[in-house]
Amino acid sequence: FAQSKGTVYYLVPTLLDEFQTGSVSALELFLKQVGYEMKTLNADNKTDAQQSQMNDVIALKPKAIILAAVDFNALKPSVEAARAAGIPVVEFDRQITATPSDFTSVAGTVEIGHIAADQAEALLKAKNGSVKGKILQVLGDPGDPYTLDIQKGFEEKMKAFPDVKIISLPAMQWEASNAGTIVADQILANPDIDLIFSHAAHLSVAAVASLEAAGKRPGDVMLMSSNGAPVGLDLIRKGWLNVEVEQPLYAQAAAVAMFMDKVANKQEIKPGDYDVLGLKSVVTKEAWGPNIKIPGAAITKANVDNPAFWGNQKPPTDTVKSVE
Amino acid sequence: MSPRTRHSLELVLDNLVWFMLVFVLAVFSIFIPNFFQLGIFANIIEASSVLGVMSIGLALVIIAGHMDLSVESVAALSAMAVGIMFCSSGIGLGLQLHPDWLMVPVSLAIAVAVGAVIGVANGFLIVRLQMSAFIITLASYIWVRGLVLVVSGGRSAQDLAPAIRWFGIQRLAGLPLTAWIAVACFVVFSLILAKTPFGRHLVMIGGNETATFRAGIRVNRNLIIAFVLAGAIAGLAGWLLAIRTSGATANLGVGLLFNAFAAVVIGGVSLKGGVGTLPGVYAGVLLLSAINTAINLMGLPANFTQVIHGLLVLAAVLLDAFKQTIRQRLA
Amino acid sequence: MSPRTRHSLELVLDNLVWFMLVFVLAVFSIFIPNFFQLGIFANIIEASSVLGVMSIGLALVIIAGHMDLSVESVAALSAMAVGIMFCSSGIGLGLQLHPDWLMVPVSLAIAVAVGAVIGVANGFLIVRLQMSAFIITLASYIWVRGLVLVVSGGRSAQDLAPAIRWFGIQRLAGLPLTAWIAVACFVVFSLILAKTPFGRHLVMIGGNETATFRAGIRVNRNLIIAFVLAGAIAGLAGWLLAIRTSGATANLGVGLLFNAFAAVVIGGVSLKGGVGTLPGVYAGVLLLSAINTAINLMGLPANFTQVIHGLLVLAAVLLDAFKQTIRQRLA
Amino acid sequence: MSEPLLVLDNVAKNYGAIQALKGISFSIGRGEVVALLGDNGAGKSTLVKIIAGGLEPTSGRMLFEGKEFLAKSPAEAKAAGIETVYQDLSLCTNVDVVANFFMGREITHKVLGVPVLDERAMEAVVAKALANAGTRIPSLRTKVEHLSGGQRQAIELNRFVHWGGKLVLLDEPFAALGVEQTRRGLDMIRQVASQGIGVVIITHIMQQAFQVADRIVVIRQGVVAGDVARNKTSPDAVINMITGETLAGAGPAG
Amino acid sequence: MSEPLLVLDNVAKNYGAIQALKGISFSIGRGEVVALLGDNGAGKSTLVKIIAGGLEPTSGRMLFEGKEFLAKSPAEAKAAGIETVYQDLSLCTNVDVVANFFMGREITHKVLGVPVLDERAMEAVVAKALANAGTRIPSLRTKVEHLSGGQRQAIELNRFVHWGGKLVLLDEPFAALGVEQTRRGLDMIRQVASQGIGVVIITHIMQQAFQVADRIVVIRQGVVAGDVARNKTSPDAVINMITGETLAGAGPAG
Ligand SMILES: Nc1ncnc2c1ncn2[C@@H]1O[C@H](COP(=O)(O)OP(=O)(O)OP(=O)(O)O)[C@@H](O)[C@H]1O
Ligand SMILES: Nc1ncnc2c1ncn2[C@@H]1O[C@H](COP(=O)(O)OP(=O)(O)OP(=O)(O)O)[C@@H](O)[C@H]1O
Ligand SMILES: [Mg+2]
Ligand SMILES: [Mg+2]
Repeated sequence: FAQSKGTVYYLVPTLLDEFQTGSVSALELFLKQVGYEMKTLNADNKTDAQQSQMNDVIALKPKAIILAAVDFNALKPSVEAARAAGIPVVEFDRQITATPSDFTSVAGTVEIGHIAADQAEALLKAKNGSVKGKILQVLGDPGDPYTLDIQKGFEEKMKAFPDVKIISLPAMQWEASNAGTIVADQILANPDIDLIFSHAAHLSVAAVASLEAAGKRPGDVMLMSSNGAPVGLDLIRKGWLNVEVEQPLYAQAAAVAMFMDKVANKQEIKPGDYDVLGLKSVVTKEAWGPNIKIPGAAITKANVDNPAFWGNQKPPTDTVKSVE
Repeated sequence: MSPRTRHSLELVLDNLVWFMLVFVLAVFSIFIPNFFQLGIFANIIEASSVLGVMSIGLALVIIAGHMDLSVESVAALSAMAVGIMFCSSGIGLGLQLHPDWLMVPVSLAIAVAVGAVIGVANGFLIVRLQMSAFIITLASYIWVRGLVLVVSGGRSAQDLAPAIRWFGIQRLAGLPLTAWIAVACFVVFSLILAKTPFGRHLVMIGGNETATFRAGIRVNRNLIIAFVLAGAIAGLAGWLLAIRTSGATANLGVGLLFNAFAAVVIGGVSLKGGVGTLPGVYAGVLLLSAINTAINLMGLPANFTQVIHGLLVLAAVLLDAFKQTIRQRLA
Repeated sequence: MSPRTRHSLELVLDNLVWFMLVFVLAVFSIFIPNFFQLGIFANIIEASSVLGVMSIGLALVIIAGHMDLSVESVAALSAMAVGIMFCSSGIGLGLQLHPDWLMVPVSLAIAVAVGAVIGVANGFLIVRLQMSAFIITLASYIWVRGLVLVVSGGRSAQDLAPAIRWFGIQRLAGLPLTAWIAVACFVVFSLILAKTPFGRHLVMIGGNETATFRAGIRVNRNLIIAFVLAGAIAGLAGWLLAIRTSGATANLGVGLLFNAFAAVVIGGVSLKGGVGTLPGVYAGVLLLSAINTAINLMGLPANFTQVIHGLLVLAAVLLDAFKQTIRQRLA
Repeated sequence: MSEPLLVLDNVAKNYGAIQALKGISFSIGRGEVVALLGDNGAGKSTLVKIIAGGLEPTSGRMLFEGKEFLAKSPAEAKAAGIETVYQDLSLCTNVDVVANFFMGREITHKVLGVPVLDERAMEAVVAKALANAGTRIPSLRTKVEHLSGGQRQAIELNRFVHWGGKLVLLDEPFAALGVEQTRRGLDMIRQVASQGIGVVIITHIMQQAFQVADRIVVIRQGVVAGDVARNKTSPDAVINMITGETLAGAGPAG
Repeated sequence: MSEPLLVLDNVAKNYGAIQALKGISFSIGRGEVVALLGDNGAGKSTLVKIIAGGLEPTSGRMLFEGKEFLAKSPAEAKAAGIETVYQDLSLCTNVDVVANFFMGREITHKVLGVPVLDERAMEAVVAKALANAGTRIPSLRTKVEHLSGGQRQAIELNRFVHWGGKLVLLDEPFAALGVEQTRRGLDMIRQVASQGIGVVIITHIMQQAFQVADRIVVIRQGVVAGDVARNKTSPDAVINMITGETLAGAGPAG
């Protein structure tokens, strides 16, 4: 990667969450490999702040804008404005279906919920013989569509099992100690909780702390969380966490890099199967433009050390190449 | 020193925040690439319109010696109300009115009404039950935002009816109409505060409530009006927010409250009440907006931005500290 | 009415918030399944320890007539400092000291020191430059949280050294040591505020700063001490927070500030300064914590929790309104 | 004299356990100047506040112009024609002299139907009023917080003259006034009274009382200790009424 | 008399454009009582605040006990032995009488090395002081906000006696005091002076001045208009000095 092909802006919704922080470094790494500079703007989970950032960035005329929207669809007008100004927009991690964009690379939050449901099914069966029992679902902020989608996916699949009772409580603003309090209270109110499903690994950390304080040992209560952050993997190694539903951060980022040339030069992206860091991924033409879907994976004690998981903080050594 | 120089100096001090604004803009224009262009200045004003309108209402109650923490949530609720009714996708119901332009007054009325209602609730509890405005409006801040979650189910509405969106797109002298609305609000309320008995009474109530009460001013009535105004104006801010977003999200406007307070205080309004003017507040709003834009353009590592932001706000305020020292000199 | 009944009534009124607490607990115990058990009450106290400690510092500066919005971020920074040093995974460096218990005083010292330093900064700017405490500490609130982002890179640390975690796990009379630490703080600072010249001076400064200045009290010195205390105590709160979550995340403690203010005001501290006692504040803290726990146990749809929370806080406050009316009767 | 302007009938006021007023009864006629004297803490200001609508009496009744009367708020009292100058000055120090003088009664002229403050007209009035009172003030646009004690009291004292009314209550209006200003103030009170306005004036200075009052009412520890026409008594006699014999047991009373 | 206690040499003070003091020069001897008289807005309080360290003079110098002196803060002035009673009372109305009386000088006893307030001891002292002053206060534990104007002033006036010092500045200390309390106050001042303490007292009541003062200093519009021994002048003469001829041009100046 000799001379720079230009600057790309990444609008990240927040940095208070390890997945997002990870995405910044991953995107930066891969884009560099295909010859792009990347600058990042943090919206602090404020939709209106992100809109201002879009307006300002448009004034800077970058090669492209990578947008991880604070709210999936609220940025529609800004996206339209950017593309009207001739700046291609890539949706990263958070899908925008309301308006066309030049490329979309997401794991699919609803799908994460589905995978989680499959795992929960297996865990409960293993523990109670059949799929029944109590699940405490610790959501993120109830105003955040990201957590709501996971909940949607999880619950629509769990509907199949009537004798599974799900208690859902929100950890306001994704704050860890809120999750801790919820677990501490629920474990007393419903001592028969079989599984705790937190929508982010850092919430599981606080949950574990509360369990510990309540005198529980690893394994007494099953835990599961989503997004595959390093903390989650550590908890698996310690035996506290049974499953971590990983979001393929590296692959998602790599995909963006692979197609950046095409996006920047406004060439069309062909549907079909692509190999992204060894993960088989599908590009489809959707109403909102070319869309690559990369399957998420379930991390358990068995495969926890697989370096492909971004949670292991081992960026892939093989460099990505632009798709010709 | 000669009376004239003294006089002009007093003038500068009284409007220091405006000079700060000019100063800051100059500095940014010099040191930040791409900052100095009309588009950016337009952005600064455009981005400040919601915050600006909201700050007006907040400033009014603070000058009257109280405060209203609920404005942020109220704006969000109004935005959500408008969004749900007049958005065509997401959780929007896509309500249609004919002729189209009818949607403008209707949506506006709804937004303002929502705000006014909550303002009445706040005002009543605070004035009649003599509760601390802080705690009452803090509660509102929480439950009103909660209400937004309830009505929206945490989901969002998009595609606001074009007739309403028009205000956000149509430009006049380079600025979208929403910005002009904010400016108009500042002009109107500045006049009300400075030139009408009502405004005068608010200031005096903020200065010495007992005195005004003894003088036969209907303090309670004035205060309730102030809270209703704050709510209604917040509603208007919400309407603008909805236009800007072309819809509404459950956590829309989160964080505006702190900026509004910062703007009001930087603008020279005393939280003890009785002191402050609205033009100053607008300068404060623009100052904060300028800082935000500057940070967006500086392109520094994302996790440093917040520190920078805080320190810049601090710097802006510190400039204000000179005021005191210079005044000392004068005296 | 007879002096004795009057006297006892006065007593009730002066400690109303405690009676409110009892009342609320009773109501919850009756209507919420599983609420009435020792474990839950223990949880309420345990969960309130961080908020409680933080509220002490906040109450001190408010009683002295100022305020400190930075406590939340300060606590987060201290927690992060402790986390980074003494956590063994995540971004933790897993620092080891021998003997193990040495890590307790060291980590505590670090947490408190971090807080104190920021307290000094706040106090100095506010007192020496005579700036509004609100705006200065608002800036700190922003840049300190920013600093957390910078040092953590947005990542988190977990697995706090067992020697430190011990305080969160080891129980005494059913309560974890962290809770006892909070209680101890309240006792100590209540005494300081009520019985020492320093405390007396803070109250009087809050009541009439000019008067105390004229009386030769070193106002500036006292105020700076108050801010340093607020910072240091927030640091302690951060230490407890780190223990509670066995580590630190970048957004740790977000939202605590509003609860702290609510607790302080519900506890009977006037934001105008000069009025309030710490036991009252502790009652306020427990009240909020009880409400939180109740909501966790009610099992209502997630997006309703916030409305309920806001309305319950409001209700709690409204009870307080009776105080006024009854006092009227008495007079 | 015709039926009295204001009749107090056994008015009492408790602050919690403290009985500030134990039952006060006396009356004020039209155009009559009554000097209300009494020791510190006797209850004078409390009584004034009750008449002026700032405080609710614990018991007792009042007749104003023959009709049952109880002002729920100062606004009501003002509406009924009762003007009050309070002991603890009630000025808004954050605004200027003019604004304070016209507090709550601003002169306005309509602009497009909106009432707008007429600063010039107001300033003229204030300038005239203060000139008559012999009070020098650097500028009528200076904030009151920058004025001297006497200057502040002058503003408050001269407000009421401008508004007249039927009954005027003056709680130690001269406490901070200079010699000349006090003299003019006393003259002014006589003029006001001569217009048939009733005046109640509280003071601790005997000559002032004897100079201006028609009748002297003394309150001691919440009860009327004397009510005599000025020309039927002497300063020393009044002073004895004020202090009474109780002073032996001075100092904190339970 | 030996070298004077305090010498003011051409002290001037401007508030922005306003010249409050145009150059004041006079001196106060040990054990001497100086009555500082002057019209409203003459500059008396300003002068007091300058001596007491509350205000910085624009120009001029002061000698205290022969040494160059300029208090940067009230604390410094107090340390030097200057006690002040301000015209606008400076009490913390949110705490009780005792706390106010001992503001900044609380009596404490050590408990484990920590200074702890000795409420009983303090209460006893206050009770005694107020009894001597003849002021009745319902309870020393009532908050000052619940006290009458005179009761408040009594607290403030009696504080200084308790602390003595070398020079005492009293800015209209009797304005709100009752007859008896004022009498006792005047006696007290004489006692204080007899202990060799210098006293400056500001008042608008001639007899008070002539009753207590050794010397009378008159300030008019920021300059010394007269400085005479009491026994060499008369109230009328002094009043003329105070008002001067300028009163023709009364009303808003500047
Ligand atoms: N708000 C209050 N609460 C409790 N007690 C009060 C209150 N206001 C006044 N008092 C008490 O009532 C008594 C009468 O007070 P008031 O102010 O009427 O006295 P006064 O005659 O005006 O005295 P002064 O001549 O000093 O002004 C005093 O003992 C005072 O302590
Ligand atoms: N802080 C201030 N800013 C501006 N002008 C002031 C300030 N304080 C006082 N003045 C002006 O200075 C002059 C003197 O004020 P000062 O209080 O010394 O008068 P005084 O002699 O004490 O009058 P009084 O007998 O009424 O107390 C007055 O004209 C007043 O308006
Ligand atoms: Mg009185
Ligand atoms: Mg004076």
